Amino acid sequence: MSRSEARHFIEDAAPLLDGFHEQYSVHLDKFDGPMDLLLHLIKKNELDIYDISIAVITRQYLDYIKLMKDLNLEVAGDFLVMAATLLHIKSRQLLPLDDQEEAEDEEADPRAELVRRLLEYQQYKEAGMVIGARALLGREVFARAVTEPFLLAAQNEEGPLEVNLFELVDAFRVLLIRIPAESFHDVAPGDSLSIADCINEILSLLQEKETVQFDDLVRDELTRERIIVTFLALLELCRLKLIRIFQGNRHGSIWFVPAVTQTLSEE
Amino acid sequence: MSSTLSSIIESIIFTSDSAISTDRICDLLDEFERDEVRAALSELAEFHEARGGGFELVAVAGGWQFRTRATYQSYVTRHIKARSSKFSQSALETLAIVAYRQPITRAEIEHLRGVDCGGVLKSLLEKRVVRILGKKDIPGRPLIYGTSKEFLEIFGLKDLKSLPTLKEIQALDEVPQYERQEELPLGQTRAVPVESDLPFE
Amino acid sequence: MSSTLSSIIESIIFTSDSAISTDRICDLLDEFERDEVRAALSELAEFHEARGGGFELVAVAGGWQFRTRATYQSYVTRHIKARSSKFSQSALETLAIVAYRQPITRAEIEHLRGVDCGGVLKSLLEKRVVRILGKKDIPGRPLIYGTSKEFLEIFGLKDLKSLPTLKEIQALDEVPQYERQEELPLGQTRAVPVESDLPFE
Repeated sequence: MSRSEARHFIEDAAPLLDGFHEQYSVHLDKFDGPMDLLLHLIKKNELDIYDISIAVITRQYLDYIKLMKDLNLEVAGDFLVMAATLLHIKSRQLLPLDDQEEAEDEEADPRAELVRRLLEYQQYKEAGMVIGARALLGREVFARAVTEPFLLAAQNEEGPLEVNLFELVDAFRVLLIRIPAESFHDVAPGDSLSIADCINEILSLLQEKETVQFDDLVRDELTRERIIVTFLALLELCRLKLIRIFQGNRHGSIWFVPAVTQTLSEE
Repeated sequence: MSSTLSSIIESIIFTSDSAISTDRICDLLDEFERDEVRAALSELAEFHEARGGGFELVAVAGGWQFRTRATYQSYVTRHIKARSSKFSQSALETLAIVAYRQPITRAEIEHLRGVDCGGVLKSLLEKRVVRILGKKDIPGRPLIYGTSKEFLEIFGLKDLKSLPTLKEIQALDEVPQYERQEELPLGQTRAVPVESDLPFE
Repeated sequence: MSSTLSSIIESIIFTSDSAISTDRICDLLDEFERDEVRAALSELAEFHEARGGGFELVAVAGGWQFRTRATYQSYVTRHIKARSSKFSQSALETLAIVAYRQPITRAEIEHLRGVDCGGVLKSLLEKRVVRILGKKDIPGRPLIYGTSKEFLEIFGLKDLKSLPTLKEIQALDEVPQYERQEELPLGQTRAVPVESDLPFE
């Protein structure tokens, strides 16, 4: 059972549980591992992180794991490792150290290592929140998708930095996903489109414009047949070296430039 | 500063598909003095800052890039999709550890976080914000990880030094971060008072 | 013209990867009057014209687009031409095969990739990431390929041993194995009330 399923389960089955969970809504998925849970328990009990009451923390920690078990949640091994660590620290606290040992070892407090880890973890947890709150490129801020005809020409000369076939096929795949499912089984009407017609159409478009976008070619008639025929026509044109294909950025628009007229106009 | 030089620089940055470094611009424009180029660059950044248009010139990942201002996010995303730069809490935590502690092994990350991090690390590698730096010279030769140039670009950092120090972050944390959670159910089961509950303290 | 509106419009045109029509901009910004948007657009174009920077806002077929001024295109072209060429997918794939399976012949690479690799291999040789190690002692004496010192430098690797193995990458998906436990030790005492549930209290 996943954690979100578990939450539903808790909400649905609350009355059936022995009255002990029912008034509380459980958000088990809030804990990002045992360290996160421990930090929460420390905060909740208003404990001093440098002087944790291992007994309190251990008991509540184990209660929590027990609750997860009661709810049939899969308890991740990491949580059990921490449980063992806590129990180990607790058992060490029970054993009195002799004076000599205590004097020799400043780290005699069995909690020291755990506290160090907790403090360090807390730092990175907060650092994560701080960097996550920045304005991220592609989320809050955006760069320019550079597509200018003269740049495409410049790339031409430098050597092919053309879109590779995979990206072309991927754009094709994405287009196919966009097409409504029902048109899949449509029987083609009498006047079906031929690849030759499509090639002529593309070539005449390229005489008017210096660049053409793949989307422009299929925009008016977004059917599976149209896209497949257009795609095949493009592959054929590419093979004949009549057009060159570019992509501004990954998943950006795909552009076509006439391969011949481009060089003529450069001269 | 010649205004032509600043326009030339502007056109180069404008058509660059990722951040372009000052050194690189200087190399491209070798007919100009480096100092001239540098001066023109900072004046350009100031100009765009003062103008307050839809985009600005930012110093990021060791270079320069034009970017939209965060203020206009909601408008820009009406016509282009925000790329899935979604980072979960555990991804951010792991990324922070890699950023501050690099080079670092998976085992070290897991020791710090107390949980398995394979999946998170893989997705950070796929997002290209984390990269494999090589292998550590210890038995088993585990892979070591660090952050990438994309990390700086995506998080809008000039360089790794411009990450807030952990001390600064701690200072920010006057407000407790734990209020997200209403109440844990287990706390309620305590029948006896805490004081008498704990024989060993 | 509100300067905010013009900045919003600017951010939209800036991020569009093809020319964007006035109608489309009006549709996106339906909280503004069409006339306002139109006015802001022409003022924007005038502003960039008057400023004379490295780029301008032009009305091309189908709409508005920021473009580098023709005057500066020769500078930009320097940058584009000198730009470190990126690896294409097929180049990366071929390079990976050479790196992990070296020494390897072209026929073996082609058998793995299922396509002709002559062109890709040639460009990898030109980029000096792949080198010819010698000739294989089989009929036809085909050339055998391996990676170069430059390959290690590009990927920041100390030696070939530092190349992460496929297994190591796959290991990221695996959760470390803990012994499967039927019952938690703490659960065993579940017959007694929760309060006295824990062995050490």
